[in-house]
Amino acid sequence: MGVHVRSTVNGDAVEFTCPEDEVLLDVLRNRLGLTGAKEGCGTGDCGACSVILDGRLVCSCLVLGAEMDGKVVETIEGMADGAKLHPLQQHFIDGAALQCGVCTPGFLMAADALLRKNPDPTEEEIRFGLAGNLCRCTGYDKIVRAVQAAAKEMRG
Amino acid sequence: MSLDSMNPALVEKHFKVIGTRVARPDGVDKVTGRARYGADAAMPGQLVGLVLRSPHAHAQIVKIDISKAVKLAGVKAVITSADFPDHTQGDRGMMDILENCMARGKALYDGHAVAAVAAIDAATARKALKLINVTYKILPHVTDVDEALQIHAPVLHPHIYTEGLSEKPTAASNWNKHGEYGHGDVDAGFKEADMVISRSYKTEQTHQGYIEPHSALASVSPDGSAEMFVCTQGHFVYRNQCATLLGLDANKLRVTASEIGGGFGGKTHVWAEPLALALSRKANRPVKLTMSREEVFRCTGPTSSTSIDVKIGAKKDGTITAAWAELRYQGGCFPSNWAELGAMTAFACYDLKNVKTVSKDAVVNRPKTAAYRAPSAPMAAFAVENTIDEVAKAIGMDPIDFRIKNAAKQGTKSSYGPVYGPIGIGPTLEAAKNHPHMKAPLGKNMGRGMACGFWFNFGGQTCVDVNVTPDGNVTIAQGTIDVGGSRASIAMAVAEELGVTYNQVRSIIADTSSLGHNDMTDGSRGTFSTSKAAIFAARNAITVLRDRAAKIWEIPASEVEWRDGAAHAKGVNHGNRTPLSLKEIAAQAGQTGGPIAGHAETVADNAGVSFATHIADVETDPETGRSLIKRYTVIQDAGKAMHPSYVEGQYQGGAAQGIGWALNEEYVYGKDGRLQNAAFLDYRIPVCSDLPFIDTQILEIPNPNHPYGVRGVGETSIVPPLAAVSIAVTNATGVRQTHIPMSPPRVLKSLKTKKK
Amino acid sequence: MRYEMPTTAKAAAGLLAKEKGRAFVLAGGTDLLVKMKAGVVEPDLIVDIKAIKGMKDIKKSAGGFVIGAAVPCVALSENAALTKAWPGVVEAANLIGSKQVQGRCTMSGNLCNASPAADSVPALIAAGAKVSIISAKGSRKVAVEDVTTGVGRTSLKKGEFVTAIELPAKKPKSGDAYLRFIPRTEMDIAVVSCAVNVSLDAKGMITKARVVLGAVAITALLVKDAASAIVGTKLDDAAKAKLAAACSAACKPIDDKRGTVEFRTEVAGVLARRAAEIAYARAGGKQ
Amino acid sequence: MSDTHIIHLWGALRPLVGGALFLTVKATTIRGLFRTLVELHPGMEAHIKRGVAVSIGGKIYRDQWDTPLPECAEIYLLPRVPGG
Repeated sequence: MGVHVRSTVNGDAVEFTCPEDEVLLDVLRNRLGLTGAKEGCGTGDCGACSVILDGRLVCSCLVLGAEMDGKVVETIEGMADGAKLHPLQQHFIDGAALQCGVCTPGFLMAADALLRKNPDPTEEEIRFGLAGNLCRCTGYDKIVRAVQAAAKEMRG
Repeated sequence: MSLDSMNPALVEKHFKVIGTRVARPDGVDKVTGRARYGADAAMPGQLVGLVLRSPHAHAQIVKIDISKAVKLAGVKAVITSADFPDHTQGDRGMMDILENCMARGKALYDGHAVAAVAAIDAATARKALKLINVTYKILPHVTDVDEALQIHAPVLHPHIYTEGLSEKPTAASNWNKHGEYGHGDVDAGFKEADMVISRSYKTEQTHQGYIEPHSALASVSPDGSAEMFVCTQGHFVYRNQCATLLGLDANKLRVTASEIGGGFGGKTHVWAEPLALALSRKANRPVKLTMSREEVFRCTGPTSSTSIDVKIGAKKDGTITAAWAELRYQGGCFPSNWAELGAMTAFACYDLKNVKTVSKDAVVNRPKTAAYRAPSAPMAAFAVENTIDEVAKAIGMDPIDFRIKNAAKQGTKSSYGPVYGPIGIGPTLEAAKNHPHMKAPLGKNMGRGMACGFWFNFGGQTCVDVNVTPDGNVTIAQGTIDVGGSRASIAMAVAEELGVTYNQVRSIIADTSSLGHNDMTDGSRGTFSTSKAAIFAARNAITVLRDRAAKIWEIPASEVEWRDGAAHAKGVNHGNRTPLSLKEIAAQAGQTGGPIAGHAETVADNAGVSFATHIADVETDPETGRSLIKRYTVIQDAGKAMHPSYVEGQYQGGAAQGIGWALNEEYVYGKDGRLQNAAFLDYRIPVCSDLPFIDTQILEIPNPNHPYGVRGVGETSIVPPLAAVSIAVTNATGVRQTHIPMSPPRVLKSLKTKKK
Repeated sequence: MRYEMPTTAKAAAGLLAKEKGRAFVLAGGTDLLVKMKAGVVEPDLIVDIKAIKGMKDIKKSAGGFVIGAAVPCVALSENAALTKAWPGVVEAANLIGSKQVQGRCTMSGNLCNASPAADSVPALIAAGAKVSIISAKGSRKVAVEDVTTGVGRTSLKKGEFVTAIELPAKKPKSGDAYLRFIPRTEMDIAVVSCAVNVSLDAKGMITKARVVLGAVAITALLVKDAASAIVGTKLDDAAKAKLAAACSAACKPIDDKRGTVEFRTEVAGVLARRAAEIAYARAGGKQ
Repeated sequence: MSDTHIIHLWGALRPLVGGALFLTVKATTIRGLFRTLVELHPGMEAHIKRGVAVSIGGKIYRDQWDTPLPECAEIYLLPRVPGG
């Protein structure tokens, strides 16, 4: 029993065997030791498990590990360039865009996906772009501002 | 100088670190995915724990047959209430907690735990749950607070006789507590009034909605020692409660707090933690028990649903002559005093000659409720502030002027009894009146509402260790959980006190075996009380540092003073010595008496009450009843804002939660007593596109009860939004909104009454 | 449970036909995996169709658009020609769930999940879309409105699965629109929804219309009376009022956690009117 | 100097003392106050164990039982408030 899978996670070739019904989130967390993606709901309603799969933002709780063969996955653990934080990460810290921080990895992945597609989003585009990620602490104010600040910096 | 005596001069002092916006020490870990939350840890050989829960709202548990589950390969333990002998020694409150963790004889709500398993993996554990055969005898149930108080309602507990009545009731009922507050003569007051308004209000049950589900990783050894890694607002409290419930010695149960993914009161009680420990003890292996989101909604502690009647009378000149309210709150399936708290807070913003509140607390077949950020106050404020608004309009006065005229002030006898010292409601109202938001034009279908809120705040037991490292840096061990950035604030306080930079100071959350007892992070006490203890600990460390410098210089310690991060010799004989820095003293610690540290324990009583005023602009679609928040402003007194960004964050977060509650969040129970919407899909917390930027105005009126003038800020911000938003919708639609949440079907229906 | 990822539609159909237990097709998986998580379904076989050639393609021809069954909804909005021709359909598909869900979910899945509240289904019916269905025995085409037969039930037989959705070519002077009501601004399931597709003559008179309601009955409702109410008009106020009344009259909703009968019935008419205004403007050349 | 204080009771405590709104108690600290209250009204013990806060001149004390009761201070007993 189990599916043998080869994929690329944060640039590293990985191999794992997982049960057919195991979701990518559990593969990342329990088999690959990447616990940055969180399970807030398990049903695609909170975005805390967001990762980028073949260039598209997805909830890793709604993808099977079995589907990962040959796929490229980006997670929060691969966002910084070594010791240098991604501008989004730096602005989240500087702008106090996190309180408890459990939604933060998902927000950062979603914001990253948004800015890749739209480097100069309006406030409304940011708010709708991040609507799949729930935050209960901040009221989103400082999150939106941090994304605006990072986008500005990234546009140079 | 006694450590407890406050120096008012400090409040005025010029701070170097306090008030800046430094980066939090856990920031990098949290943006890189390194931070470890409840479900992120693992122990060698750990099992997966899962809980079997009652599908019935109220049922006798006739029999639980676990024999098939026990025999399933891979199952290592199955537990029921039989595995929890009563160690509570007659403590009814602890017994209720135990019974809530695992049903004893009766399931009291949909989701009540009846058994739990530990197995080698989740699939096996799920199979095992299906093999447990529970025979229920279904009993009639009640989930509505007003129905529960009816004389013919099904009674949950035969031992509950209403407390607080002058005559003991002759029969058990769901009405567990009666309370009364107030002063003066309300009947006489209403006779004096030119205008009297009476209204009834309802609010539905909401959940704290933290994004991280509860998770505990427990390991109990055969020798009785145990450890647990858990997300909690108070690991010492969890340690104490779990030790009591399982009959363990507290010193042998070491609890390490994970990073916590939100709590807001929902992680102040144990739920699954005793089950994880009991499973581990029985299986003799570590057990990880993580709740699903559905379990979080069905089986943890949401807040009360309520039913409130308010009556307020006023003269044409705007003087309130009398105010009365009856507040009925359900506390879930065990006794509580949430209505009583609501009764205390209801009129706390106002200076009233005649005031009376009556509270009725009830039990219903819903989960045991927990605190939710200023518990009970938002619902009471919703009912009272709407009535205030209506009275003001009825006598033709601007609602904000009406509030200013009647606002409580220093010397006012509060509606809950005591006379106020200096308080901040007046300044928040004046700031609101002068805020540009109040003068901004409104668009079509828009309305503006403003409302006030009050919360007590408290301090509690706290201790802090400050240690100087041999290289001259500083570590802090604090025992209060950091939910929103308090490690940064605590390090700022110690840096300020020692006169060193923020980067030289680092704070961590110590485990329960490394520090004395600390109360939970609740009641807006985290930063207030921990910074107080940290300041005292730093002062104790300074005493040691002065002593060490004196030894190095071979002069009396009384001739050494500490300023700007260094010891300075004072007096004519020593004045020319070069100051000794923290680093230089630390380097010689071994030769001057050993490690350098300061420790302090405090009970931070007299935290000081807190007030806020909020302004909301709402657009309501008259054809669909949907309301959108277009602009929102929070004005609140923070005392001294240690880290302004985090204070703003508390204001914004509380407002957002209150907005969600006002518009869409609610527990929906079916006729069968089962929760219909135990998921984020249909329990609708605000998403990013639902909200505008939330403007904040921090008033810094120094709190005389803290060395730096700090006041707790975490909770009050959730008190006014239900009222402010509902008054805004009322103004947008022309129909008084009396039922929270103002979901579109409810609002559209209310508009029908207008057309008629 | 077995997981199979065949590379031909024939092989997929064969796997589905042969399976004695419960077999499910996996495209985006955003409904299936949620049901598995809740324990509502326990598949014996999952057939992932994403490796089958053409399943992830959007093909444009003179006859219209062929959208492979595994095309994620977000890809629809990235196709400029499709977005120009069928803005209502593309908007509907991109209202499903979050950005994360849109990166996975498919219109075919939305259809076959057979929820009365499916967002893309009313828009597809209004557009006159058809689905291609394949089985080991061959293939067939049916109108979208003939696929869903009840809550969670479709007319697909064992061994059949949808390979593509076909949208007709856009007619000149026509336009479509889809609106749904949700309490929040995002992340909700439609409480009630409406799709409208209209064609105009040179003078701006509506010559053809299709009006479809969602979430007010066990399946999406194609409301002929509503279409009749606006055909032959320039969508004046009287026509809009008749349209709204016809839509409200057609509703057969339920009371549930998301809304009441009264609310759904009333708001169906409101949405129909608003969606018709958008569709009419689009047909007239306004975006 | 007088160590006799008027102690105001909240509604739920009044039935325990025959309906009185306040009591006159001799005590110099919160601890002494609670000791005396239990001696006079044993029914109070359960409440005090569960948690009673004391407002002294408007300042609310929950834990610090050695807090002195100043002369002429306004003293209220209040429920111990939980927080979120």
